[in-house]
Amino acid sequence: MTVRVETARFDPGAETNAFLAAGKGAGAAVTFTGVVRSLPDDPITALTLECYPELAINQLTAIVEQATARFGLLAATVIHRYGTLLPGEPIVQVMTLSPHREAAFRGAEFLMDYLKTDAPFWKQETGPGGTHWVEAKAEDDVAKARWE
Amino acid sequence: MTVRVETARFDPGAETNAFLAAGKGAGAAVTFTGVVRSLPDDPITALTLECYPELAINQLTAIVEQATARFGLLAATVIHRYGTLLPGEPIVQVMTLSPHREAAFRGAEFLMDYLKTDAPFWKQETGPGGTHWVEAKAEDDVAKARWE
Amino acid sequence: MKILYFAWLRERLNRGEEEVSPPAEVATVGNLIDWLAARDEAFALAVGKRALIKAAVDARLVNHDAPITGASVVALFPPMTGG
Amino acid sequence: MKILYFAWLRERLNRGEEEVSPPAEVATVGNLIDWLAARDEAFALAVGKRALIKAAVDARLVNHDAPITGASVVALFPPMTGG
Repeated sequence: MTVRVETARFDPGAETNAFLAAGKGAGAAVTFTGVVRSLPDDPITALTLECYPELAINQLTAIVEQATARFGLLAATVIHRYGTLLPGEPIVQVMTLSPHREAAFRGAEFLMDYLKTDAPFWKQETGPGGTHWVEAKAEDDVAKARWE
Repeated sequence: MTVRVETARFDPGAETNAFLAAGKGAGAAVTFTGVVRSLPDDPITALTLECYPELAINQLTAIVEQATARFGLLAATVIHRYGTLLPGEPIVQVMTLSPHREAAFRGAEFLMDYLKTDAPFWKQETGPGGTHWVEAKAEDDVAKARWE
Repeated sequence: MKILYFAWLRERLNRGEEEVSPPAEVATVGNLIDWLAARDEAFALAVGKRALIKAAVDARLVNHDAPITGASVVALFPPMTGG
Repeated sequence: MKILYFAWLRERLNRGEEEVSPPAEVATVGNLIDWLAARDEAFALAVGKRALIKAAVDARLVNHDAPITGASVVALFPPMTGG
């Protein structure tokens, strides 16, 4: 079980390989990678994430423990960056390992849904129109509620 | 959209990085990696996959096209090996890319569920007790049926 | 017409492929399996329960009622276990 | 007691943290927000709708009815938007 909250850019593939190497004997691994998005009709030049690191570590650790117990995961890792990121850079990566694909998928989705609403990060987008705080989405609360 | 059916070992992390690099502007990527499993109470020394490559390419291409249309994926890749593999080696990797995590997760699960029952690969396990063909699992038909 | 066999069906038959020339009234995959089984008791035994056998005609997955007329390659195999 | 502010609450207040010494009857997170708002109109304006403000006491996420007695650090912030 690993939780990392950091500013440095990470290498998504290298993280997946390290995670797989540590999980010998398991059959199914799911990696979710969230990347800074810049769409043609909603372009951004930078994404800045503010963070309360101490609370983030506590919250992410609790979420990972919950997912591990609930889905019987053999391993789970969450990496979440903060600071100023450019389009295409990875923001977040969640990895789960299980003997069975169903548990690996469910575990990764659960982690992402909880992390969206319960981890203390705040996004600020910078684009041609200036800088604004990203508003919390009601759909993220809905996504989380389905696990309750 | 990429489909590869091959005997050579692939590098899961390098595949994910290449997939992410090609998908600039997208927000959510899911990678599923299936690895040769060897459990303490059911150890195996090798897994041999037989394949009908021509049909595999046709079937996987059709499944990827279906997933891309159904979940609005920006990109999807399936890599499936055959031949003799050792415990810990990757067998299969499915990658999906979407602006939204929900579609990326659903797409990857759909691909795995269809691939399990509809792609012409046959597994043979070698362990202390000899070699035997893996039987098709009813639960894989159930997993596929939920998308219908 | 070439027939391909895979996995335990290939092993039981002790061959991965063969050339056959079924008569014109053997029009579907199901007809072909019946014809092969009638021709050869070992084949009937190897196939076992018909419903378990899957088929492809010219590298397209099909049901037992699919036509085989004009096909170059018919493949017969057990349920698939990839992934 | 140290108070931390994050995101748009930090920006509106123009400070990331401050030291405060609320009286003993300020016993919960909700009491603290009321007390800060009563003390300073700018704070009341910045906070806006109370229900939107989340809180942590000593780096544990809590509800507004959570006690703050004996706490070293209380954090106040808008809904989280990570991931």
